Amino acid sequence: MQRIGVFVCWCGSNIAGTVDVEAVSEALKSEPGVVFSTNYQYMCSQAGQDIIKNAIAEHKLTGIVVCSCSPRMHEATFRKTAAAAGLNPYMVEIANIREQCSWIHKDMATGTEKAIILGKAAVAKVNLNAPLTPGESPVTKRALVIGGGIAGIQTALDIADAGFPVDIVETKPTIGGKMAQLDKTFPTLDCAACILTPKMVDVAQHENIRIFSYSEVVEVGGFVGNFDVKIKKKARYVKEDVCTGCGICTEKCPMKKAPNEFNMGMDNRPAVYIPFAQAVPKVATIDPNYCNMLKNGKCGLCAKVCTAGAIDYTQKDEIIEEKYGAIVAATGFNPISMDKFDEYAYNQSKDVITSLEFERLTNAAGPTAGKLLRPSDGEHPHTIVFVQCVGSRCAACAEKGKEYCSKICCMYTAKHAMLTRDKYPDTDVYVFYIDVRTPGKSFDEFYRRAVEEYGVHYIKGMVGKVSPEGNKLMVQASDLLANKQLHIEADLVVLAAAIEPDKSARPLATMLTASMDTNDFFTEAHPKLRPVESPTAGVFLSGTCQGPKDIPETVSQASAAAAKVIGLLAKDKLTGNPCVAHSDELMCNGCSSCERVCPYGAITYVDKEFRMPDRTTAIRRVASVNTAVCQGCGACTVACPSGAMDLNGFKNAQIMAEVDAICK
Amino acid sequence: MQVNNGYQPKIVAFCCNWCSYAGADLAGNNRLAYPENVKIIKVPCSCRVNPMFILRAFQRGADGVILCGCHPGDCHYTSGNYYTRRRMALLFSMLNFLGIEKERTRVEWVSAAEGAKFAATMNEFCETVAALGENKRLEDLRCKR
Amino acid sequence: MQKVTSELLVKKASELLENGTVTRVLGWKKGEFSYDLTPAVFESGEELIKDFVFSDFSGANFSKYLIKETKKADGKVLVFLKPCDSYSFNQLLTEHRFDREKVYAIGIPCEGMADVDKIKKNVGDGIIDIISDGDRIVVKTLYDGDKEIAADDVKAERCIVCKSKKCVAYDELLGDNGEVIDSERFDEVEKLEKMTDDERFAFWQNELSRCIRCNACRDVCPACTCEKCVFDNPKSGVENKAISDSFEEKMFHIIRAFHVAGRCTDCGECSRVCPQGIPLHLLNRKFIKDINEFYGEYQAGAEIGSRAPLVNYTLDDIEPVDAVKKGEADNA
Amino acid sequence: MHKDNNAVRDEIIRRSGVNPRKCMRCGKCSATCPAYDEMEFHPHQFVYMVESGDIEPLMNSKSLYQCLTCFACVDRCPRGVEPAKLVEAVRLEVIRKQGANHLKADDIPALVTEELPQQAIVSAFRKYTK
Repeated sequence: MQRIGVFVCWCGSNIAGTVDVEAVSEALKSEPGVVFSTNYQYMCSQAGQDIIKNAIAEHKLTGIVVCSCSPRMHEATFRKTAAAAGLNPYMVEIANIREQCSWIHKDMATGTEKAIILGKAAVAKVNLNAPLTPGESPVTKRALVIGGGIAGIQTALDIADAGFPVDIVETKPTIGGKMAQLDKTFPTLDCAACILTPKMVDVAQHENIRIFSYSEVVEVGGFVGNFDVKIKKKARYVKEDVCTGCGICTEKCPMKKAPNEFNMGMDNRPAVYIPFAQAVPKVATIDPNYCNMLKNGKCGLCAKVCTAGAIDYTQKDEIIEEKYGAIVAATGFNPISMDKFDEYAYNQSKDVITSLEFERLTNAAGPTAGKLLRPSDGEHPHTIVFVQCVGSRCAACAEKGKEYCSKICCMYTAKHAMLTRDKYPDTDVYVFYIDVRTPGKSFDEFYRRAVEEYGVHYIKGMVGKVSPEGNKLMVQASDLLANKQLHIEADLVVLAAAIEPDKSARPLATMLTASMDTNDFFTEAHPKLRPVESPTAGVFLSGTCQGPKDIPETVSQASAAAAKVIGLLAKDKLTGNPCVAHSDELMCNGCSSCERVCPYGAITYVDKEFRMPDRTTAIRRVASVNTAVCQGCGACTVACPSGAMDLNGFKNAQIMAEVDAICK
Repeated sequence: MQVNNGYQPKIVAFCCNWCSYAGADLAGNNRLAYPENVKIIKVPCSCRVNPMFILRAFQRGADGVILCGCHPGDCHYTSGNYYTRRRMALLFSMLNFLGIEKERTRVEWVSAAEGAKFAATMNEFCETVAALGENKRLEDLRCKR
Repeated sequence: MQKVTSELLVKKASELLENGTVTRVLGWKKGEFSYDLTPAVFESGEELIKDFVFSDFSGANFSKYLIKETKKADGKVLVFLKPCDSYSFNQLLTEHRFDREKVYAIGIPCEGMADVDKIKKNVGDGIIDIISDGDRIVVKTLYDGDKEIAADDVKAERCIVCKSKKCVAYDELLGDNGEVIDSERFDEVEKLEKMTDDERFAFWQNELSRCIRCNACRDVCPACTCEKCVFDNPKSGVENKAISDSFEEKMFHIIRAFHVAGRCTDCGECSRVCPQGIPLHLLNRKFIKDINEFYGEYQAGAEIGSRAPLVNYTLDDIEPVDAVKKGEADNA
Repeated sequence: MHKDNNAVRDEIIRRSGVNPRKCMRCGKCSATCPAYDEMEFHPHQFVYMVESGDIEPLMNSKSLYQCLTCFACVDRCPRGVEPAKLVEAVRLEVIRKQGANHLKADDIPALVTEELPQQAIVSAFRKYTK
């Protein structure tokens, strides 16, 4: 039996004005378990807290009920008071007789009666309370960043600068991501490589950062503070620690017909390659799909020319196991496939290109060495049509496009148009838009400059059809403001393709038990207040894997995610919320219902041996709650048909005791 | 609130800790009155409410039970209230199938900012239940005085 | 009259026992009368020949028995699954309730089961034997000699509105597999929905007041497989083993139906075993009907591993207030 | 808004099954229309005019019959608005206004002759009973 103390607060006249506090403390005296009951002017004051502390000591209280303001106000205060007096803080319950009673009722009799009932309910609950101790788990002080684009780079650098080791896992042979492929960046037009590559070098040289390039995460176990991750380092057939990146192998390789991914397939690269000059790590990789030596054992030239002896045709995929305290998803985006957009003739004409291809065409390190030339015949285009919202804001067909706005296209199209007019003033540039969306610092000014200073023709309307005729592209479009249909003879058509999350994001989310929206973007723990965290504890979000965003936004989010990671890794131990779910193994059916409703993936199943009533033993599958991951929502308790799952602090019996007290 | 012959409906309101309980606090802060018949039980999330609690309330003499949670999409635990919505849609439909007046049970989404909505909802729910009269169809006579 | 005969099943089972594929056979065992069959475990060909029966009275669904039987000893258990049993079988696998490796399942076609209570109502007491003969049934009685009735007239309700003739789980299938049937099983629920609250209350008050809390419905139900039922568990707070108030019978049946909602395959065993003839399956069917209407067609057990509607959601599910109103609109 | 025309608008929306509010005014329908130059009111205007209840001018315009029903606009609309179906619905409105053409099921038996292909009856029925 509990020994309960009841403390009724007057809150000056806030409560005492409409509740007879004396009557309340008197009435609660006779409730089961109550051994002491009093009232005081300000229970939360030092003097009030002393009354509580003294009573705990004097009456050997095992539980207390404070009839006062909302628990949202002072529950923490009174829990601390109890703890200071040696009582488990979770033996404290608050009866909210201010917000729920004295403040809304004008009549003293009514208020008093209700306050007594609320007090009784709290007493009934405390009678069933049990001391709770928050679980503690150690924190592995290392972070994993999945994705080595600008988001992953920034996050890794910030965490590493704070003194924690970070590993970056990147599927490509080099970090750098999409930003490395860009030419200039809006709205300042500085060159992407000039601002990105120094950061890449910082990453390479940082003592706290390890890069696993050409690698992928294949398994994630554990939980916040204690993730166990398996990383597959794919065989690149080149010893990473030996290769000097001199590039002789790439020059000598006789197989030069592999499409160059870095240039969007617009030119070819050798079978052994370094994606681009500033790649990090600057190490060659052999593409097993094109290498003659790996395919049929005939060649071996690269091994012969490599003075460092870095080539190793026998290399195998390698699995690395590592422990991490926090994981950051920074898997980025890709432009969507243009295959379903027959109307733009993307698959029919080489001169219909996506914006990312256009970036490569204007990039000094690109296939044309920065000269804007048509992919089909290498001629300089004189009329260029840019089409915005290709596949963005497309609600009609989920297979074709995306319902959301891709956010970055308006600005990069303005950039492309402006740069084209700047370099080639003899070019006519048309931009077809539905809306021009430029919310951002100096963004609208930038777009207006493209129109006003550079003479880009912005036309409100959409392109309906592109048909190749000879070496021209006939563009049929609408001009909504002039109410005309336009027919433009273009040399080049550039499609602002919608962006979508990288395909690796969904399987990764499954491994991380992190949730995703229908578009495969990671969901945030809270869309407004916790935008860089996943609902799964210890998993953080950086960059476009969470939603479309431009570089400045990506970098801010990357740093924000890093700050959250640093906050986590700075702790030696994680203290959990003790109000977590708990499964009674004897009653558990192992049916998986609880696991399926758990938003945090906190429930796993173990096979355990049990003694059966007939003295035999049997192995049964039972649920096990990871208290470090459980957030205590209680969804599992209702999903569980046998009632094996219960929630500490809000046990079935406690809630029913409150119900009973209220309905009496 | 008193309806004819001193009959006072008993209302149990389950409120989630993050939105609706805070909404109720806000109603209090703004001194928005609602009937004293309404007694609130705090739960971490509306999805903590087991149908057994609801039946228990009726058994012990409640005349109406209302569940309040965060608006769909705003759940502190991301998806708890979506489960609540399904469970309660099915439970309430079943109770009605057994002939229990559907007005006695309710789910309302009340955010932490909707103090006025909380008070208005409670006023209206209380009136509705009072108009139905005493809960006879799910009563346990032993629990009645 | 069933298309597969006892003899065929006995032969099949004996073979499997003999060649060591299985060590035990779950089957229907002859009782005092030929029509009161009991579930039993057979361990030899002799036992099978002596007592195994498959007839119009082999209604019992053995899926649930597998939970305990597979744990008892090593070696496989042979189970015969009628189409509706096979759904329960899958549902239990979805819930990881037994080890599939320890079961050898033979799917058998079912022509529908006879309802002994209907026969009794038709013929009266003193039935000593019932013989199926094509679409006729010959009832031998103590007092009135032989009586003949049409098989269709005494078919079990659940078989009249049979939802599927398709075995969805088996290692081996005897005969051809049937199809899922677009049945009229919700008609009765609809009829009740169309009543007023008062009428429905009166209907259920009348039905449920007969409940004697024998727990037969729970004990036979292949979805009620909890290690410990909340109603038997003093810790659950709702423990209650006998009924002393009309509230409790409602509480028991509502909670039972809710606990199996989305998991109930509508096998109809609850109503079959109810000694008081309470149409308990209507409660389960109401949930199934609601689930179909609110969240899209869902048949528990149709496939292993499917996500039950109550442990699932969509962002735009129906609101509870509209769910209750929906019934009302349909009435209008 | 043309309040008086709300009834006509609602009827056209109902008949076509098209929700013109889904239109985001991108103009791709007009960009894609092969009969654009023949039209007084272009596909995007058509959608907008139906949405705002401005239907009278559409009914009186020759544009109504310039639409080839090629469904290019339906195919390419990013929002699934289906302008061609609206055109068809307005055409029907014109036909209905003429009165006599409305076909009832009861009228059919009298029309059936040996020579009349059944398909003709079906398509006439489909057209005049929407």
